[in-house]
Amino acid sequence: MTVAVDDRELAEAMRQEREELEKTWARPRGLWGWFTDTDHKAIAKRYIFTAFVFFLLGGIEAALMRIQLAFPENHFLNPDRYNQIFTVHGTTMMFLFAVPIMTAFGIYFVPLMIGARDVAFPRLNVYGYFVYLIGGLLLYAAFFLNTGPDAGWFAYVPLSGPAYSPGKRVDIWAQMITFTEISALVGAVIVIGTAFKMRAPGMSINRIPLFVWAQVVTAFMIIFAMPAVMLASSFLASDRLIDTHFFNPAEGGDAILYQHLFWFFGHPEVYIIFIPALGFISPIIVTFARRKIFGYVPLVLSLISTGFIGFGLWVHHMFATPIPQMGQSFFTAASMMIAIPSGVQIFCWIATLWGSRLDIKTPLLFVLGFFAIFVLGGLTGLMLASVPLDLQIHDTFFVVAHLHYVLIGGSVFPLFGAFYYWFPKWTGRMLSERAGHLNFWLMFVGFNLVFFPMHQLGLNGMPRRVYTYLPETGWGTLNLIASIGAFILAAGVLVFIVNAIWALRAGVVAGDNPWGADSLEWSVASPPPNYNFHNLPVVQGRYPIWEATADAPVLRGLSTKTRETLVTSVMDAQPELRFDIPGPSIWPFMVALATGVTFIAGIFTPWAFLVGAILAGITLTCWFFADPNYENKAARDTGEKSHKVAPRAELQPKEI
Amino acid sequence: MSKTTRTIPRLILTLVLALCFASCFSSCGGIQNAINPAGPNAANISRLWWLMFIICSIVFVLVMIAVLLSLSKRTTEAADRVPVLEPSEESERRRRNVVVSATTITVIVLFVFLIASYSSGRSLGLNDPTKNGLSIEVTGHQWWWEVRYQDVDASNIFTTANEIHIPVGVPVMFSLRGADVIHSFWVPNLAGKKDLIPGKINTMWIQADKPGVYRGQCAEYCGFQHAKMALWVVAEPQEQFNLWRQNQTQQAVAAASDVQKRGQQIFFSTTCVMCHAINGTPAGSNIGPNLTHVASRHMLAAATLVNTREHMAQWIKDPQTFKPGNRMPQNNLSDADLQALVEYLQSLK
Amino acid sequence: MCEIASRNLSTTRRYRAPFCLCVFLCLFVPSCKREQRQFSTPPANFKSYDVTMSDLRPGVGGLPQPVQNPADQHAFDANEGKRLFTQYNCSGCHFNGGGGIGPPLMDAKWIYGERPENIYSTIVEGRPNGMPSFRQKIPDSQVQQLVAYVRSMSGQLRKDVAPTRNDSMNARRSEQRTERKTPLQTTEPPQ
Amino acid sequence: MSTRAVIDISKLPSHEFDTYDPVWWGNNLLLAIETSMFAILIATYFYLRQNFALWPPPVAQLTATLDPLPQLTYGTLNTLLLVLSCGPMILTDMAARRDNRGVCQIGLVICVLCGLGAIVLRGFEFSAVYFRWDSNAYGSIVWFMLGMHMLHLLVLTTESVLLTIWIFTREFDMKHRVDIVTVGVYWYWVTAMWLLLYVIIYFVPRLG
Repeated sequence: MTVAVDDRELAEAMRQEREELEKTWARPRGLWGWFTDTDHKAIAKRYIFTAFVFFLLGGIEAALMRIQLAFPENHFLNPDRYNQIFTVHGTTMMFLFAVPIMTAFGIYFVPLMIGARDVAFPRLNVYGYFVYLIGGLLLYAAFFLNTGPDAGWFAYVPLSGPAYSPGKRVDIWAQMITFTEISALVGAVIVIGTAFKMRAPGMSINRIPLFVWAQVVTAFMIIFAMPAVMLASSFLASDRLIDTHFFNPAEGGDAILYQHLFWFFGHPEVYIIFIPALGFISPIIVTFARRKIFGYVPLVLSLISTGFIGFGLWVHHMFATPIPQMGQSFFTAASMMIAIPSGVQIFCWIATLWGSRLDIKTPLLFVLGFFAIFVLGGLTGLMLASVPLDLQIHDTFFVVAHLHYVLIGGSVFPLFGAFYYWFPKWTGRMLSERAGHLNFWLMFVGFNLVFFPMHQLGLNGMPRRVYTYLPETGWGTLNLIASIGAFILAAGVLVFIVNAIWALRAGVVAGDNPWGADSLEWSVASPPPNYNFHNLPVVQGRYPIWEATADAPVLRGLSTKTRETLVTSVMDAQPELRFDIPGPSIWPFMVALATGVTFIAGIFTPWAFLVGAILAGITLTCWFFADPNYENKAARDTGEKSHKVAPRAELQPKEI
Repeated sequence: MSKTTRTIPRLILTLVLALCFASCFSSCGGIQNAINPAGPNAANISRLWWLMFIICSIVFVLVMIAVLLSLSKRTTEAADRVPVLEPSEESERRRRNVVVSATTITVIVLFVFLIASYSSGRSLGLNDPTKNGLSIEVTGHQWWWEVRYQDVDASNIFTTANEIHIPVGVPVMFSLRGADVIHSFWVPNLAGKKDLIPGKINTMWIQADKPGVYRGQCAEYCGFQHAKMALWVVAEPQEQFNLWRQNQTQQAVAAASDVQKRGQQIFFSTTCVMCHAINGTPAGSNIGPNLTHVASRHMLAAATLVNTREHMAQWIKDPQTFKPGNRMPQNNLSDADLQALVEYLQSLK
Repeated sequence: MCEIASRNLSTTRRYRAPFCLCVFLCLFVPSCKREQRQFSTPPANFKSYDVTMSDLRPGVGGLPQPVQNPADQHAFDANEGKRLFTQYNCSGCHFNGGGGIGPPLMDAKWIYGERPENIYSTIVEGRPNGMPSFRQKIPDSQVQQLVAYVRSMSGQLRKDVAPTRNDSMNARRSEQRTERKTPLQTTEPPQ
Repeated sequence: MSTRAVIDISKLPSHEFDTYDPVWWGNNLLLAIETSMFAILIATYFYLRQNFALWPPPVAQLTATLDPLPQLTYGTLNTLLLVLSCGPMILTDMAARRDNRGVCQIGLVICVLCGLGAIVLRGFEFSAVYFRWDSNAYGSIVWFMLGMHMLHLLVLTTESVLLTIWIFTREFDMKHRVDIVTVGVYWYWVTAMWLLLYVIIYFVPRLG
């Protein structure tokens, strides 16, 4: 049924509501605010900023390595320093850059794309960020104090064990793992909770944006993969600190056990980094092809199946250890099978581009770059999946080339596309297109110059993780080419930074929806208001903006006086609850601090965990008793009559 | 700008293709090269490589062409002014057919790869060489290779380091073990790699079809000198090998000249004797490489220095400048002593 | 524009907290000494000729100034000492610290003094009743590493420097977990 | 004049039990994480077992032949206690749904006591394992399993204590009734996990 509403009265009431919302969702300011703010957009921006800083640091380390390897017998770095650098590089890129920045995009856009006011657990979100920050700072503080881990980013025992890695270097690594994976797990819980329970009415499971699907699949992979590395790293830490024997062959331990544990996490990790990037590609393609995606269902299914198969192929990192013939065949098959869902997605995207009138802006350009690089990386992946061939190219520069093709091609290029695509939404300003194209071409050419020759180097017998090589090996030329490429790639990143800084100050002001895109985040102002949506949207199709009709039903009755958002059912998004979202609080930060103290002190004495448990207990108690609903109750009682506009039209949710 | 955009896919294509071809042309020759096989194992694998390389290149080119063609229609008007495209039913059906067939082709290709890889994997396992006598035990140390030639006759068992001689055309059994951390035994021209893991024994067989020198290198990161932990495999005709082996089983030659005697005396009175063994003398420590026939080796310091007097002298005096972090300490001997020591060691043919 | 300005403001704020944390973390500065990996021979700051056979001297004169063993500060050196202890077969007599032919090294009793220079001279000069002299056989740098390790066996080193268990049968608690025993001088000859 | 259909949600509740409430989802997702953790831990247990001829390894004692099998007493007591403690928890759970504050208070107090009891018993269980964590891989993994589960006992008990304090001191509002039900889920999960670990730690060695 419908109701008549006078326009002027409506406008007036709207203005009042907006003021109330502004007041209710106001963010704490200043340094205090930095520690207490729970706004998902603010936290996501911090995540992205921090992760990007780590990306730059990791890049600098890469540059140092390329300088060292540019010439045979180069004395730029000594092995000790070099080993620390490549370990910290890998660790940074995997744990401090790739995973967090992908989670960050989820934290920023999942609520906006599904029409929620905030994530499901905002305070947990704050906690996650600070734990991550502490982990990162720990690693780099240690690194600058010559205590950087030096056993490789997967820290194989026995080399990383007590007997062969004296000092605290590897312990730092193990604890850093603990921190980052706590934050990743927390992020995963938040994303799933939000995407399952807070979707706008009408956004039934078959209307969820592909971006959100990708984030959900990733979150589930994190939930099932991360515990393995948590165990691996804590086994390692306890072997080193309190003489347990998990990895000591003489006492019944096993070095291969570590590799199983690590890669059971480590391989899904690759997809944890890569699947969110697939989530960036779909919306970019849809927007610039100006048509609905081809094969929504196949795309979703391939995402999910990738998530499942991703757990079935960790052993292909261990073929040389070796593995029995039977096992080999199974894991070869699994490793090749995963090419099918990836293939399906590529084909669907090409089919979407096919025959539509394209406006090739920078985001789309990066997606095209993704096609070229990622497809090549995927094909070399097939080679690595084959046991005999793997025995030759495993642990060589061929693998280095492959993994950078897959991760940079599969994740970083889409990521930069995403930067260009969503920058207007974050800041309200456009990045320069011309600089964007320059950025892309520098990165694309530079990237291929660095990494393509490495395939060749690997076949020519250059093992990975060597701090230098003899002139007689004849690897000099290709290495020099790679090193030159590295600096072109770096120049590309530099262009991006300049572009971003310039755009922040003087970029063209973007409207709400500069690309004419289809998903809900573009229906609000850029940057979005603290409460995201004035009226929570009601979704009428898979492409909410494109398919919105003039007489779309409006949602009324949420209190504007308290931080209320709508909770809907998992499958068909029927309104269920008016859920109170907790507001700003210092306690998540305090708990993060307690966690940090515990694990950092735990490097030196096991007693730290006793003290830490007490600290955490105290802070958590405060977190629990500083309950938002308590303060909110009073407000809500008066809040009921805040809807002048909405005459109580008893329209059942199911009717939409 | 639209001009750049039109050229994108072509550029992508040309660039990557150029690099592909560069790769397959420049990938022949080299004494440490996976696709320059000198034995059945490596040959088998490199056949598999070429099969996969060619098929993958074709797939890659096809996908790139598809992308290129999909970019044919282009607009420059502001995106939000272009109406959202509503593709017709049958155009969608055409797309569906294309995608389905492409996927089917993918599956078929994957099966080809699976079968190819499985069959060559099988043949690697075949040809059980145990009936042939020669079996070599390789132990990985930080950062050198201990090589022990097994034999039914105990008097023929001998130990050397960083240089393996094998007869041409005969499969040789290797048993691999790690002394401290995980290393990986890899001689690309002859076979794929296999790890040396503490507390485990891995076995593999290697056969060289043409005589020659093949360089191998540790392929699993193992610490400071992972980069310079190399070894030589010298494949030679059977009789030549027998001679070499005959010599290796002998005790070290006694010091003849006075200088050599002085050198030997220095060897025993300084740090050398703590770590190195010379069969036929009291020196019996196995911490470092066995030096009984050190002069007969082509290389020093895990195949990183050519075995000349100068190198040996420099190496003994200050190993840490050549290989920082390796386990051999610096020795400040007087030049005379050093020369005498080198004289003695070089006499150990 | 003003809203940009405010963002810049918040950006500067954003830096503040990480900065504070950095400062906090820089309290670990001593760690850099602990982590040093010294490859080329360090200037040995004590040599065999300036150490006495033992501290046991009648009241004439005070005790000599104790000498710092550089290896005592470096986890890497202590660990190298542990490796050399096994590889040079010190266990042959001392049975990884438990003592047998030679006196035990993990207890509080010191026949010839527990200070670095004492142990140094014990290794270099040798001692009566069986301890051979390793003069010139073991370079000074390695002797220092051995000294550091021997002292760690009775918990004389910092906990975060002393080695932890190695990948063999665990004969005893690792050096890192042995509590410090206050050394006591004894003249009792080894059995 | 513009006309729009209106969905009025002002009548909706702000908390509901089970799958309605995001808290329930958050809690169960965390449990999913911990479940996979325990699964991998158990896998590790069996992986390490392959390296031993005898599990647990025999004790090299010249004097007497000691039985290295973990003693059943405390473990069994603990199992019984945890299983029984589910009774009051279920009552509390139902009472919370029925908005019956009194029963909730009594039930929670009993549960807290059971939790504390379980923690104490766990302390003895460590001594019931013949080997220490630093004796061999067997000791390491068993201590680790016991420890991980003990961690959950601690968290669980703390959580229940907090809830108890709340419903005694503050009002018995919907949110905290939902919390009680959620803690119930956690409680059952911890018990279930323990039953699994109990069988593995105490009977796998006996079955050989």
